[in-house]
Amino acid sequence: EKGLKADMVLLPKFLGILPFDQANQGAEEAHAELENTGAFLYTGPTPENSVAGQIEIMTTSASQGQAAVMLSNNAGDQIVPAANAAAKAGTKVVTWDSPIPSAEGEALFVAQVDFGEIGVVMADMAYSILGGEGEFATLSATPDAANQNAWIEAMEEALKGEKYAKLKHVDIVYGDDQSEVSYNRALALVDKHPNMGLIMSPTSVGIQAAAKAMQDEDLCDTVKVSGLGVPAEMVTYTMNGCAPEFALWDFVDLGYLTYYVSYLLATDQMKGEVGETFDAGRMGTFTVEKDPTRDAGLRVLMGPFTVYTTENVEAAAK
Amino acid sequence: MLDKLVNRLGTNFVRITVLFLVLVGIILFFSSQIDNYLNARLFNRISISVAIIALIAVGQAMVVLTRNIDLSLGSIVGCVAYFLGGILAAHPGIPPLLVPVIAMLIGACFGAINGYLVAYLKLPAIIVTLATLAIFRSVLVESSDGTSITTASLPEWLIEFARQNAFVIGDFRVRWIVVIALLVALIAHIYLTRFRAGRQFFAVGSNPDAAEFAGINVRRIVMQAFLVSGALAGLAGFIYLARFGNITVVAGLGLELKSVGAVVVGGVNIFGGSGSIIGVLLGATLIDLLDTSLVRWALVSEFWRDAVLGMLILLAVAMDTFMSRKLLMRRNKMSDAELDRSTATTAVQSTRLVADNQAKTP
Amino acid sequence: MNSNNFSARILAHIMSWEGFLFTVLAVLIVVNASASPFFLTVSNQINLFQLSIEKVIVALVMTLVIINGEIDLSVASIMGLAACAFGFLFQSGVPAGGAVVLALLLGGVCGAFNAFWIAWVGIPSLVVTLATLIGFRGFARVLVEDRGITDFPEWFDTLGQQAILGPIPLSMLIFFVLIVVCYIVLQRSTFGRKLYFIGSNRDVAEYSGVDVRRIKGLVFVASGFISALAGVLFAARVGAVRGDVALGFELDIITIVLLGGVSIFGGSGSMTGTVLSILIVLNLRNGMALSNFTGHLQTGALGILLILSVMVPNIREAVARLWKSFRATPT
Amino acid sequence: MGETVQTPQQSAVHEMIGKAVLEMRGISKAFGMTQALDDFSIRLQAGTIHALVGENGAGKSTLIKTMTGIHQPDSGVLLVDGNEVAFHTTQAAQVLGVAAIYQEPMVFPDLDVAENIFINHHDRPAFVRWDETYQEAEQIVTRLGVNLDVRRSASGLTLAEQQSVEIARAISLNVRVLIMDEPSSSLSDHEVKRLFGIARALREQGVAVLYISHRLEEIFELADVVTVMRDGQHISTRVIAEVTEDGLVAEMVGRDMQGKFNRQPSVATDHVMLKVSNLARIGAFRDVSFTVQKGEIVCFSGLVGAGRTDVALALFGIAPADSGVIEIDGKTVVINGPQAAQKLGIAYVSEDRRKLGIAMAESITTNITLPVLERYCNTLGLIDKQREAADADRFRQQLNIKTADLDAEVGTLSGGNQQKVMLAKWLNTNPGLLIVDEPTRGIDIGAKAEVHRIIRDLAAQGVAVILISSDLPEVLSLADRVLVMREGQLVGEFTGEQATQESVIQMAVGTDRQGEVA
Ligand SMILES: Nc1ncnc2c1ncn2[C@@H]1O[C@H](COP(=O)(O)OP(=O)(O)OP(=O)(O)O)[C@@H](O)[C@H]1O
Ligand SMILES: Nc1ncnc2c1ncn2[C@@H]1O[C@H](COP(=O)(O)OP(=O)(O)OP(=O)(O)O)[C@@H](O)[C@H]1O
Ligand SMILES: [Mg+2]
Ligand SMILES: [Mg+2]
Repeated sequence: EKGLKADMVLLPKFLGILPFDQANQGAEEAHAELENTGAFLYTGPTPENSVAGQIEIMTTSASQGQAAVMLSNNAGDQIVPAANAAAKAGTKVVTWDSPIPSAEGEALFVAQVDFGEIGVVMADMAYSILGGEGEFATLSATPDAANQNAWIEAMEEALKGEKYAKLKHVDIVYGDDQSEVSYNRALALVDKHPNMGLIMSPTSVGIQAAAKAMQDEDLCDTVKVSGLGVPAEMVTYTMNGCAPEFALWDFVDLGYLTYYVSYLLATDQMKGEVGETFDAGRMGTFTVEKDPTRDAGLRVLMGPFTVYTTENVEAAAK
Repeated sequence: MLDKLVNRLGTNFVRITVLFLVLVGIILFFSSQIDNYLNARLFNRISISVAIIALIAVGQAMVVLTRNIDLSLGSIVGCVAYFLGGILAAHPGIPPLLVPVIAMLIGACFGAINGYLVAYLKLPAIIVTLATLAIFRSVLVESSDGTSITTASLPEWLIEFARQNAFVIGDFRVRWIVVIALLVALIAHIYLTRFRAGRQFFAVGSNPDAAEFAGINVRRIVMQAFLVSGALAGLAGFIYLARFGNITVVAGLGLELKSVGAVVVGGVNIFGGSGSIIGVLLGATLIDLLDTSLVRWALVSEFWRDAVLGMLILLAVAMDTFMSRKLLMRRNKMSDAELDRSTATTAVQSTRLVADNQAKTP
Repeated sequence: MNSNNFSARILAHIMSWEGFLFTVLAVLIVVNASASPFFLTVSNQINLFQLSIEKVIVALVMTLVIINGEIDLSVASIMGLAACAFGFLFQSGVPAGGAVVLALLLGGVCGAFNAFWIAWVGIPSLVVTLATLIGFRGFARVLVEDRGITDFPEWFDTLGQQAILGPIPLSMLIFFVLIVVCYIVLQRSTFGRKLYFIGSNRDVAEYSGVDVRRIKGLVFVASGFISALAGVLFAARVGAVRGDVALGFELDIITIVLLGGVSIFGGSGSMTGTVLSILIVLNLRNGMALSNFTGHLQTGALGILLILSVMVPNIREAVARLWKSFRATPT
Repeated sequence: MGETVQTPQQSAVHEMIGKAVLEMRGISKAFGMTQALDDFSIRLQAGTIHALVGENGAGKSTLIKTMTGIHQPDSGVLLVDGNEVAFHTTQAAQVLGVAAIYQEPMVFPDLDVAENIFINHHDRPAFVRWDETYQEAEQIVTRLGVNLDVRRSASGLTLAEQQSVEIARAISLNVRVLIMDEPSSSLSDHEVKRLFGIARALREQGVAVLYISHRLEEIFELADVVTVMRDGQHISTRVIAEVTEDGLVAEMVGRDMQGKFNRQPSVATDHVMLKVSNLARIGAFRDVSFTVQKGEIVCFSGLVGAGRTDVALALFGIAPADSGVIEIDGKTVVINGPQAAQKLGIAYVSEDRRKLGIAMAESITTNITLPVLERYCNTLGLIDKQREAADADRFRQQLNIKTADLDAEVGTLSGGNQQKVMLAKWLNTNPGLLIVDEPTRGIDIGAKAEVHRIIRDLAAQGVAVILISSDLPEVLSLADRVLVMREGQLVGEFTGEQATQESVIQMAVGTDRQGEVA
């Protein structure tokens, strides 16, 4: 049912990077579509103050009596007390992109894709790029980035499989989601592992910086780059062969779906229980399920996964 | 003999030699730890990654020499990189040679704001730039509303420029970026050592009151310092844009502390009045070398890097302090106590004099 | 004439640093109260403190450090290290109580480490603490690597999150007690007096038989210890630790102190100033957050306020000049 | 008595010397409550040495700071060559050839001596040629007759050495008006003589010299014209021939001073307070042995840089000796720091007021109580501010420190009053052995006499006093014994009666340097 009133907040890890901006577009779209008479607010902390900032915004949202907070959690379990307080105050906390590990205080988690699946996809991309055999290393965001850690773990899990026996995951370094650090780390990896054929970077900043670095050093034919990236940022490198394959889900859709779920929860049109199904506008019907990737917590699985190559990247970049 | 030499070439020479020795020591150490470490590739890597921080550090040094500090540099680099990117995306047609000029102009504008507040309104630099660090960054974020500059949107020549070599000797590739940085450093060095106007930077930092009394235009000098550091940050922003292509609002975050680090490790007195550009270059190189080498060092895990880095920086500074003290003592034939006396005196005096100025201003 | 003098005195009062801060604070509170219905609620007033309680606690000791003519950039890293040390010890089986004690001690040790290089070796504190800013954070990272540690005992989380005295939680209580302690130390004790003298002229203090090294040392140990305390309180408040606990807090903390009118060159400043500026910062942040101005807008506003505050003398001068000319012109 | 007293002789002077290079008319300047300058007028003529005298706080330094653009006057006009000018910066003054040597030496510790001299010479090319710079610096320094390595960095120069650098800077500019604010205060006799030589030379070149000093004998030796000021007001301007010392003093203090420098009988007891044997510190002094009795005043005389301060610093534990024995009250003691020294009842009044003496930014009271703070603690261990204030006030009266407010920053006091505050601070420790280093440097006759009185009283109370002074009349009037140092060694000893200016200087300079003195 449309047109009900629910003030809602979309709270990304921090402001200023493309994926979150796209999620905002999706949410805006849903906001208009659902004719929510309440206010919709896209607000976030500064990158250097992300954790404290998210906690602060969560807390103030509670005292403001917001109906729902849509959180891409960057604070790990440090957000739990604030989230619990919000829940107690009647604010629905819906996480997207990155969940609350312990799931405490969280109504449910809108998962872009199955985290286990991400691991497999990354392993597969490595497999195909390296031709089934060779060394590769990972360039992650910060050591504390919960979902990057989860995905890398999932990937290593996947790598145990027969198929990947000849793939060697030699190293993990962190680029702190900053261009220059990631760039230098990528080069350091090249020097450190002369036989490395691929840098896998499950973060949009990292993959782009790594690709740029390989390109600038004319290493693209010896060291490929792959991981999770935004087509608009990666298109050049995919076309010139530095990053032949990379994957991502659609952040606009993620924002859209998240808004839908949150709206339904906030307006009590949905309880948020296992097995509950609901209909999310243009994206069709979804089911609430128990989150298999965490000990506790519910999730709505969005999917699917798009793997971008020379074929489809240009279209997506538009 | 040594005394004569030291005496002739002065404190800076002492500092620089010491730093250089430390640097060599580190290189030797790592080449014993990491196989195929000491080669042209190392040079290429370090030279490029130092280029940006070196530019900023030179600017920072100019400011610190006048007993001020510029903590807003990181934000300036970010702003320039971002806005320049925006401009280029909008008007790809701008003649390449004009672009760095524009960058420096934008940077200089930011510098002018700091300079005006510090030099003419006599506000303490550390407070002003701490504030502008935040203000400039928020200007960037608010004006960008979260969107980022992507490589695709930039003119081809810019991306190319970042990877063009000025010249190549064997495996040693010298990028234009590096040449620019070195040129800037050279100019700054000559200006500071050979021109009276440059020497007055030292005078002002050494004893502002005396500078005032001696008829030096302190305000102009301080203003100059901030303009230069702003402009150089702008240039750095240009290179940053060319090099990393994709610019988010976090661009340049933390560069201010890095630059201060390079400057102090480079033996510039944080209370102003003494230091040298060569030292600053060495300082910047030293930190960058440590950082990258530690990533490659198998013995320390990823998680140990910063711990080791911090301690090594401290050691480098400590060694520098010790050795230059000893050499200084031989030079002035002073006893330890006396040296402490004179050095301590000047250091304290410097801070106090400034404090006095603050008191006198109203 | 008489009335002129009177209003002139009022003016002078408003234009003193504390006066300025106080006026700003008053205005802020009024604006906030009228802007948001939630502002004056007890829970919000508590939140207002709780959300940055660790920062403001450290700001109190930082005041001593800066008056002493030094600076400590490593406080946030010590907070992080202490929190992580606590988490690490707890995870490796040390009972939480013991872990807390050890973490605090570690903080003291970090402070002593800074003190050694600064007071005994004689390297400028800006340089030393810049290095330990990196180093201590690094050790925090070594301890927890990429893990997040949580599930602390009930009592620990409760101490951090529940009220223990009326509506007031432990950390706030500590904060208030510390204000009193620091005030007495600074304004009334010989230690504080010597602090000021070292800050305004180290040599004179030394020639007057003040044990400069000892006092500088003590100040940094205190700074380390309190930072550690703040770090542990943070862990208790958020019920979890990670390598990035309190990352980048140092600038906020220093900003608060400087806004309070403590001279960065040492020798002058007061506890009153710092407390006022703490209240201003907290109210500003909270007020802006309630009106949905978050992130950079907040820090930007703080930046502007900081510049304004150091312009007080200039402003006063200008106003005084206006005043003169105004009185000079016969009406 | 606001404006100039126009005596016929004086106008004669003007005829004789010609028109004013620099003139001030009705200048007033106030700092908050204190009216530093009050409708003050003065004319400086080319080729004249014009002396300016007045008590501490009379406004002398303020006057010259307004002449050189550091302070702007509240009212009044400034004329150069008869044209009205306003100096908003010191450059402006320099461009018109007005340069000054300030009371507190102002050098750049990080630059070497040569640069300190040439740092702001706009007539020189913008591009620095080092060898040239050093050569010219050498020339100037030798012209001054001081031996200073021009390549040496200015940090660690003694006050005197700093002073020389400043003079060099001033004369290296082609000045038309040179102002010297108590230049001799940190110089020892034969250096003062050199300074006079320079001043006279400049006069021959037609420079107008304004010379400020508290040492009247210098005025009479050097000056052509003398202006007296009091409380910021102009009292009189006369040709030197027409004034007498007592007359000047009377005008300065507004009353006539009796019995200044006449010796008093020694009150020394035979109880040895301090016994030093073979004290030495490498690079500073060696085999220094002497004793000081309770109630005795022992003066250390010698040239600047002779090592007197270093001996004092060794006794006070700042820069402890490498070898030798120190006995206090017959007990051998180790003094490794000021705290230790204080416990033994030793007090050291530094020669370097601004750097080492008192904290300019702190209040008078707190400065006075600093060394003995613990004494003011109440039962709670907190400072009892009333008791502090009471003591501070006691010293204000005892030493008559000129200030309205004891909580004012010491920095706002005039040089002389600052000196008194520093003295008060150490008297407050009730020392058994008082070491005073150049205690009357830069303080006026009245204050000087008071300081001397205080020192005598202390001696009378049985305090052992070591007085380091470059002011011979002072030494001769106070000393029970005079010890002379040269190049870090004790070279001789006189009893107070034996000692004469000549004999002491002879010994201080050493035969090899006699040539220069004469
Ligand atoms: N910066 C200042 N702020 C406030 N008061 C000042 C300042 N400078 C000087 N004064 C006051 O002005 C008066 C004149 O001081 P000034 O230094 O000119 O005296 P002086 O004649 O040079 O004394 P001395 O012979 O001791 O140097 C003194 O009462 C002093 O307290
Ligand atoms: N304040 C100071 N700072 C640094 N070095 C000093 C200082 N005072 C003295 N020295 C050093 O000690 C040496 C001896 O000077 P000292 O002051 O002991 O002689 P002095 O006879 O006391 O001369 P003065 O008349 O200056 O007191 C000087 O050559 C100088 O190098
Ligand atoms: Mg004076
Ligand atoms: Mg001396």
